[in-house]
Formats: sequence, C-alpha cells, structure tokens
Amino acid sequence: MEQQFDTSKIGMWLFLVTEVLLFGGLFVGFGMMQARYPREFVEAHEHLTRWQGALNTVVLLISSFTMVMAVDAAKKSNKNRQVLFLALTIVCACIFLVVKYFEYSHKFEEGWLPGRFYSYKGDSIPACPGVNPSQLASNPPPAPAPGAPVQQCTNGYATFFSFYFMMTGLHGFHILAGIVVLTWVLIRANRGEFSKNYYTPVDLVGLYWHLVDMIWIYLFPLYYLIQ
Amino acid sequence: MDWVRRLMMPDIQGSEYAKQIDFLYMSLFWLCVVLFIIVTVPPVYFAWRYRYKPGRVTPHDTHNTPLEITWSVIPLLMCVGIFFWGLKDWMEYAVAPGDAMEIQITAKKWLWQFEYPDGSRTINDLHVPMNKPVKFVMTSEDVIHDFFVPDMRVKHDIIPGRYTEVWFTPIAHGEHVITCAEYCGKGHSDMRAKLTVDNDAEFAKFLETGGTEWEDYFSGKDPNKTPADWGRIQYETKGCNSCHTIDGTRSKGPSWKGIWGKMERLNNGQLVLVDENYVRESMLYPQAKIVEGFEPIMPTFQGLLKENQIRGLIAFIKSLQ
Amino acid sequence: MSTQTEIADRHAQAGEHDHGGPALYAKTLIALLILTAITVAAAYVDLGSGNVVVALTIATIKAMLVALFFMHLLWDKPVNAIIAMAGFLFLGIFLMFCLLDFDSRNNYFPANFKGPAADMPLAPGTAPQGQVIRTNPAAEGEKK
Amino acid sequence: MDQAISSVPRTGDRPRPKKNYLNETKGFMSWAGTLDHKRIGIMYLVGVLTAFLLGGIFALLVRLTLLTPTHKLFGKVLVTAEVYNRLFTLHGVIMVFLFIIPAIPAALGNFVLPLMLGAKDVAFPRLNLASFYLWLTGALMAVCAMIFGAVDTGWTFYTPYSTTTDGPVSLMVMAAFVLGFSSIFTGLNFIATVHKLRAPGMGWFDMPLFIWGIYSTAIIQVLATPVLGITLVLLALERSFGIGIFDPRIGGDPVLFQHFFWFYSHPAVYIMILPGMAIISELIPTFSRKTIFGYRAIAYASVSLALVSFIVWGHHMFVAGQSQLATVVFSALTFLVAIPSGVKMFNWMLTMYKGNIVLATPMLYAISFLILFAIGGLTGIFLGTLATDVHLTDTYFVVAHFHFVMMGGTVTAFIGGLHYWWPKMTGRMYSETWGRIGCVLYTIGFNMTFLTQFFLGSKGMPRRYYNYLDQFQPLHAFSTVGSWVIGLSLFITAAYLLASLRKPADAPDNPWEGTTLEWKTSSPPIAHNFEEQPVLEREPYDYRPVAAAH
Repeated sequence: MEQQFDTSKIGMWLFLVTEVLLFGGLFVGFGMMQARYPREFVEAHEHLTRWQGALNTVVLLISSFTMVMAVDAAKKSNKNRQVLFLALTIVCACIFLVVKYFEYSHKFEEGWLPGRFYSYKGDSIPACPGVNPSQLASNPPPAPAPGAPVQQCTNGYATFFSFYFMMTGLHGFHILAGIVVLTWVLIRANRGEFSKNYYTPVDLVGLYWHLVDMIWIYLFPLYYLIQ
Repeated sequence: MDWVRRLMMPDIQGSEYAKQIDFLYMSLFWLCVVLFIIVTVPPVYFAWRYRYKPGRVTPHDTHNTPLEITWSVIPLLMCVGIFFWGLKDWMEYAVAPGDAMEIQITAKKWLWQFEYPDGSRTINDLHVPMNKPVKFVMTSEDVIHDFFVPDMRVKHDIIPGRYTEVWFTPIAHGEHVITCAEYCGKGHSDMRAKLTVDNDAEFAKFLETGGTEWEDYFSGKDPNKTPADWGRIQYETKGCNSCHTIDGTRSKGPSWKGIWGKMERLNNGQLVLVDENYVRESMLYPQAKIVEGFEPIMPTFQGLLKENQIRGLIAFIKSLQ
Repeated sequence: MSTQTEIADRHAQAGEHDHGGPALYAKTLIALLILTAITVAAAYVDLGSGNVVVALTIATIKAMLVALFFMHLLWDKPVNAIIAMAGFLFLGIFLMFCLLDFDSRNNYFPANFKGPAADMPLAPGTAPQGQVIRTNPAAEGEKK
Repeated sequence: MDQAISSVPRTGDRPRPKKNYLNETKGFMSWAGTLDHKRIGIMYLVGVLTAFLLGGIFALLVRLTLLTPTHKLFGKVLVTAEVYNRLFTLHGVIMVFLFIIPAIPAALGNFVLPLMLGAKDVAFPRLNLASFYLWLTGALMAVCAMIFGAVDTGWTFYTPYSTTTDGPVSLMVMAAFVLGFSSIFTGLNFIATVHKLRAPGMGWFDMPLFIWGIYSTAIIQVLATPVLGITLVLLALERSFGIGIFDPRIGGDPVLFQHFFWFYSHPAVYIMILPGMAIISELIPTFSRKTIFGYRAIAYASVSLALVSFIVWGHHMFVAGQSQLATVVFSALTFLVAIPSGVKMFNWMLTMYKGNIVLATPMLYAISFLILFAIGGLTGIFLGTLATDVHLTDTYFVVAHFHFVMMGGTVTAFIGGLHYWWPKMTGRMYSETWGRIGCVLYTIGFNMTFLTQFFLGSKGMPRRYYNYLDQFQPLHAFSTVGSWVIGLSLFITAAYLLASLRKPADAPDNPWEGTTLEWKTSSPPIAHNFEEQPVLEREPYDYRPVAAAH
C-alpha cells in the first residue's frame, strides 16, 4: 500500500522532470535569443508591467503555501481545513489568471504580439522587408545597392514577445490544467475521500502545483526584471 | 596499395590536404579491419567450436576484472590517439592562411554564384589558380546549402544570414565537381558546379573577361537575359546608379532616360551625339567631355569595366527610351 | 491511475507526520516573499551583467525552498530527489553546450562586405566590427 | 542440434492452462480497453510491424528510384524529384518515430518486462494504454499528413527549409510531437515499474540485462523527448507565427534548431540501440547455455551509454556552422561512446567462449547482430574523427553507418527477440528451418545494400540525392538488388511466423531453457502472468546444475 503511494510519487516526479525539460527547451531558446538580441530584449521588456508580474509572483507563492497546507490537512485527516485550503488555492490561481488577462489584453491593444503579428508603432522601428518565401526560389530579389542603408527591423522585439507569449501562455495553460485537477481533488476532498491513510491525489496535485509555481519563480525575473 | 584507396576515396587528390585525409582514412580503415576481425571472428569460431552437444557443462565464468579493465583502457587510449590525429588534420582545414585569395559564394536554390576579388562573377563555374590557397566566404539567400568538393575532401554548410568559410590549395590541374551536400529541396541533386583548376596564364585569361556569366546574356538563348539586362546589373552593382537615374530625374550626373541618340551640349559649348563611342569614352575617360551644368566628378572606370560590361551598359542605355 | 490508488486506500506514511507542519510552511512562505522583494529591489539597481546573476541566484534559492519544503524533498525518499536533480542537470548540459557554441562562434566576412545577401538580415553580433548594420535611432535616443 | 530446442513439453512442465491472456476475454472492447500489458504489447507489436511494412515499402521505392541515373523503368520515369523527396522523408519519419523507437521498448518490452520482473503488470496500466493510443493518434496524424500531400523536409526537419517549404509540415511535426509523448509515458512507466515492482528477492543486480537496457532507454525517453516536443512546437509556431527563433529571414538561427533537434535525436539513437543490445544480452547467454560474462560491466555500460548520449550531439554538426571550439569538444566527447560499446562486444564474445551454443534462429540473429553492429560501430570512428568527418558527413557513408547501427543493430535484434519470445507470446513454435534461411538471407541482403553505400559515400556521393553522376550507377544498382534480398527475407520471415499462428498452440513453457522469470509461466502466459508470485531463487543466466549452485 505504501508501495503504491511510492510508485505514484516516482511516476509524478518523472512527469515533473519531463515538464522541467519541456519548459527548459523554451528557457534555453529564450537564453540564446537574448544573447543574440541583448539590446532589443531589454528595450522590449520595458513594455511589461513590473508590478503585475510581482503581484502574480506573490499570488502564486501564497497559493503554493495554501496547497501545502491542504496536503498537511489531508495528512492529518482534517477535512474542513483541507477543503478550505484547496478552495483558497483555486482562488489564487484564478486571481493569477485575471491579472494575466489584463496583462495580455494590454499587450494585444498595443500590438505587442508574437512574431509576424508584432505591430507596435511606438518605437518607430521600420519593419523588415517582407519576402514571400515561394517567390524567392524562382525569382530572387535583386541584391541591395551598395551604400544603401540596411533595413532595420523588429526582429528582436517580435522574438521577445513570441517567447513572452509562448512561455507565459504555456505556463498559463498549466495553471488552467491545475485549476481543473484542483477542482477534482476539492470535490473528492469534500466527499471526505482523503485521510491520513490515503491522500495520494492531493499529494500529487500538490507536487504539480508547486512545479508550476517554481517555473513562474524563474519566469518572473527573466521577463520582468532583466537589465 | 593505392588501389585500395582508389576503391574508397575519389581517385583525384586535389590538394596536399586531401592526401593527408586519405592517409588518415586509410590508416583508420586498416585499424578497423583489424578490430573487426578481433571482435567478430571469435564469436563465429566459438559458434562452431562450441556447438551444441547434449550434456556439455559450461563453466560459470562471471567476470575477470583485469581482462575487463584491459579491454576498456586499450580502446580508450586508441580513441585518444585517433582524436588527436583527427584534430591535427582538421586544424589545417579550420584555419585559412592569411594570404589566401578570396572568392565569395552565394548559394541559392539551386545554383552557385561565385564572385572574384576583381568583381568578376560566374554562375556554376568556378575557376581557381593552381598552387595558390583559395578561401571561400559563403552565404546563402534561402535555405542551408553545403559546399562540397569531393576531390579536395572539404565541405562546409552555407547558412543564410551568416557567412561561413572554407579553403583549399588546389594542386590538380583540370576539372572537378562541386556539389551541394545539404538537402535543399527539389533541385538539391542538380545543384552542381564545375571547378576548374587553371594554371596562372589560364586564370589570368579567365579574369580578363570578367568571368563567364556574361556569355548567357549575349547568347540570346534566354529571353529574360538580354545584353540590356546585363547592363542593368552593371548599372546597379558598379555604382552608376549613385549618380545617374534612369527615370529622368536629375542627380549628380545626367539621367540616362531618353539620352540615347540625343545631342548633348557640353560645358565648352560644343554639341555631341550620344552614341556608342561617346558613352564608351565617358566611362573610360570621363573628364574628356563634360555635359553642361554638371560637375566633373565622375571617376574613370578603366580596368573596372570589362568589354562585355561596357557593351551591356550601352545596350541598357539604348533600351531606356 | 485511480484503480491502484483506490486499492491503496490505506497507507501509512510513517515518519512524514513528524516533518513539515504549518509553522515551517509559513516560515518558508515568508522567506519566499522576502526574497521576491529583494529580487524586485535588486532590479532597480544597475549592476550590469550582475543583475542577471543576482536574479537567477535568488530564483534558484526560491526554487530550492519550494522543492525542499513544499515538495517535501528534504524528507522524501532520495530517489525522487535524484530524479528531480537529473532533470535540472540535463537541462544545464543542454544550456551549457548551446552557450559554448554561441560564445565561441567564428564570424567570417567577405573582404568587400556589401551587407547581407538578398533580404536576409545579418544576425546581430555577426556584423563585421566597425560597421553598424542595424541601428535604432529611436531606441538609442531613449537611452540618452 | 535441434534436440536442444524442446518443441515438446518437458517432464515436469505443468499442463497447459486452458485460459491464457489471449482467450481470457473476447471481443473488440476486451482488446481496445485492455489494461493488460501483454495485450497492449501485442497491439503495439501489430502497430509497429505495420509501420515497418509501410516504411519498408517506401525504402524499396527509394532504392528502386535510384536503380538508374535516369530513373527510367520500362521507359518511364516512375518517381520525380518531388516524389522522391517525399519518399525518403516518409521512410525516415515512419521508421524512426513510428517503428524503431517504440519497437523494442513498447512492443517487446511491454510484453516481457513485467514478466521478467515477476510482476503482474506495469506500474501504471492506464498510462500504458494511454501511451498506446497516443501512438495510434500520432500514427493517424502522420497518415493524414501523407494524404494531404506529405512533406519533403527529411526526417530531420532542418530549418529554414522546413519553415519555408509547402506541405503539411506542421501536421507531420505535431504527429511526431504526439508520438514523443507516447514514448515519454512508456519510459516513465518502465522506470517506475523497475523501481517498485521487482519480484521478492530480486535486487538491482539480479535483474535480467534486458531490464537494464530498457531502464537505460527509459531514462533517455523521459529526459530527452520533452525537448523534442518543444522543438517541434517551436518549429510549428515558426511556420504559423514567424516567432523568429529558427528562420534567419526573420532573425532566427538555423543552427540553433540543429542543437535543439540533436539534443533529442542523438540520445534517440540510443533509445533505438540500447534495447537492441538488451535483447542480445538475453539471447547470447541463453543460447550459449552459459552465464553472461561481466554482468555488471554490461549493466553499467548500458546506463553510461544513456548518460554519455546526452553530451555528444554536436557531432552531427561538425560542418554545420557551430563554433570550432564546440566542434572539437563534441568530437572528443564522442569517442567516449566507443568504450561502453566495445565493453559490451567483448563481454558477449567471452560469454560464447566455452559455451554450449545452440544455433537456433534467435542466436543466428544475435551473431548477425554482432557482425553488423561491429561494422556500424567501427565506421562510427571515421565519423567521430574530425578530419575524416568533414569529407564523409552528409554522404552515403553516413547513411550506411546509421543503417548498420539502426537496422543492422536494432532491427536485427528486434527480429531476433521477436523469434525468441514468439513461443511465449503466441504459444506457437515457428519453422526453425525457414527461420534460419530467413536470417541468412537477411544478413546477405543487408550487407549487399548497405556495405555498398560506404563506398558510394566515401567516393563523394551526397545523401538525399535524386540524380547522381553516372559513375555511381553500378554501386547504386547493386545496393538496390540488395534491398530486394532484404525484402524477400523479411517476406519469408513474416510468412512462416504468420503460418505458425494457424496451428494449435504447441510451444512448451521454456523452449530455449531460458533462466529468466518469463519462462517460469505458461506459454502463452495466463492473464495475471503467474499463478503464484514468483520468487527469485537464482541469479539470471545461472546454468550451473542445480546442485552446484547451492
């Protein structure tokens, strides 16, 4: 019986490791692109709202705390506290998403969008010359005349926001998934299914939730605080 | 034993470097033959020698530490040796000598464009002088390609948005194959070019005409490649466009639009007909006749423009009616 | 997964009751919040490239706190800690070798550099020295 | 010699139980919703063999196209360059993602691993079934991508070609993404199973070496595959959003894609070969009737290969524009791979020494493996060495090298393992005579096809070429004929294996005198694997007479 608990836990940790590497790929990509566009990334990050990021960090840290308290309550067979703390965790997750919603809609309005949809006009950065890839093969455009100024482009800026949306988006997706499983655990906890003899689901969901928190711990300084 | 080498490597060793690579390759080959015999002959022999006999009792040999250490350490030492040998030869490939002649390569689907130090250009036809190091600085206009000369045993990817470099010193006179070794689509396997290693006299003659690309424009085979198109390329690449417009607006020099066949007034009051001779003279001796109202600022293009390029420019101006 | 978890309706995690506890979790939370405050404050001080180091160091300390206390790695079976470490170790390997390549890339240029081929802009950092390929006057104005 | 293979139950064998995992329950749903690792293994087996057939047909078409430089057969051009590019891409994608990666772990491993551990099932049976359905989803997505025009990027999906070419690249990439998660879940499941469900008395060093191989594989599956997932997502986003990470036209770095891709795909090579080595480590002691030589060395070699595989990926990029420092570092690290591989070869060799060797079909495949893998491994030295790699990379030399390792190694071991466990899985013995004919033909055909390609490659024939210079025609033609011999041998193999299914169950519990736990149960096993929980009494591969062992 303890055997089964341990097995599930190993399974969960292995799953978390795959999550770490999944996000890790994005972190490495972000790092490489930052090395490629140091100036653009610093400029672009100034468009993020620092206090919103900090607020979300605090919210997630608190939710991690309430989560671990819920696990603790389950371990002590305290149903009411379990339900309370699980509910608090879900509330925190929702607050996080609401703040994210405001952040995102602001970005959308200003045109700070990923990749080719980047349309912010404020920095007066001329756009890259557009090239239709299919044209290129048969009919290559003429080489630029010597001395002609090389076109500036939004490359670094658009890439920053691509990564911003990919990483916070994937993270947000994990928060959403977290809300779903937390609700499932909450319902089961409310039915009184968990006690000190059996609380594997609460424990595993807790591990998952802490990992989501941990990823944000790295996302926050990388996006909102870089110099 | 050269026939064994010829069995595996390209017959021609186009450079001293190629000879080195072949020596390394053949050394590794014989080493691997020996290793192959060591690891595969015993199992096959054992399979026959210890073939099944009912009732035979097999020994319970679980391990033999000294033996196992031996067959771990000896391969390790061998690997270290091979690595350093490979590194030594590779260093030569990796660093081009400072005095190497530079040829620029632009690859695109699916052709090679070569540009020589004097600005001459060729398509799919590379000429290099014998016994002189040549360095290639390469970039791509679309996807990744790879410059591969089997006879020289060199290869390097050509990456869009960046320059990469490769070099060799050809010693084998004659023709060789250049081929693309990085998959680039439909025409990948046809993306071939001819490498001709010239002696000094041949190479000088080749440069005199500014490459071979111009021939396409004068052959009349391709309706999209007329002498006037060749002239337009010169207009854009040789800097004519910084002073002469082709839409009639005034710049530092007279616009070329509609200039052909006109009588131009010079700053000494004379009139001159814009024809082949005048245009040619303006390019080679620009100070001889200055059109009224313009500064005598044009530099001479003597030596910079090949005969075929002048002909192209004349055809281009003619076409701007 | 729930079959075997339902079968396992009884398991005694002997020993785990002795660890953790609300008081410790609360202390951990306070430490995490203080560290968050420090990292935000540090961002307003210009330390050059030190900022990244400080931010990532603090983030790592925070992640360690979460892993050790909230995720119980401190008291858990070592195998779980090994699994977790492996994830970060291999991520580190990945990052390290990519950086190794990026930091030591050789950039070659044609002697008569004419700008990038066609419409393909050169990547930043691959332009020849002394030749500015991409400038952003607006942004540079902001900096001053 | 055939008397060594007991095709009749021995005295002391228990009578064949009426109910086994195959006939315990009936109907479509009893298979589609099964949580039994054996049934899931069988479904995987059917799936991967179908993929193998499909990939094999594409391979034969590729070889047929290259028969002549004009590609004319009976005066007609059968395959144009565009079609050819799709053919080799599909061959690569199907063989790598749909066949080899799941072949041994997910199909044979699923069936055998819990049996070998003496367990009732894997740790997470539902996850196991989910993994199979993910595989099926990925396979269907790949088939859809084929129907919508297929892709011509090569299985490596190099940018910027893959970000600019037409065709359903994103769909194909997402198929590979889904298949990746199928592989992750299998690996995760196996790690947990090995950690927690070993039979009483089975310590880590009492596990059969097959388990060590699968365990090492699972480590790679869990640690490397997520990076493939994210790489493919980035590629798909690059195509649809232009996020600017890989496409140089919008400021990305195509070489970074290669780092991302090979960070997974080099370890993936070990996801393919480690299970192959694992099977050989079973076959050789069993058919030599002798204990394995250097058990611990082989076990450690498996794990260290898995770990070293993560730090050598740059050797795919020696001429790809990574920094020269990185190139040198990666070359030096690459040579580390040679040591554990060599250790295994020597240990297998010494296991056969003074054995009592039964040349049954699986053992023939094992010997074939030793020869083919030796060639594959030794030619790796040429490619790991910096100076020779510059000439050989991106040519047919590489094609030949990895086919020797992937097909000559993994597929040979897979077929050997399939024969080895066939009586256990189906309860039937196949035709031993035809089995040996098939194996010999396979080995001959394989060498005809791929040994030739080493010569093509070092002579300067680049890979992925539709048109080639006339001088290469004789070698290409010979290689194509070899591919027909392989096709014939595999056809024979499929025929006699399927034919064996038509007769009633005749296999004894332990036809090969195996010592591992899967032979302790009936053939085919009952639904719950063992009638009573087996307890490990002797270490695996202990062929001493029972009295001497105690």
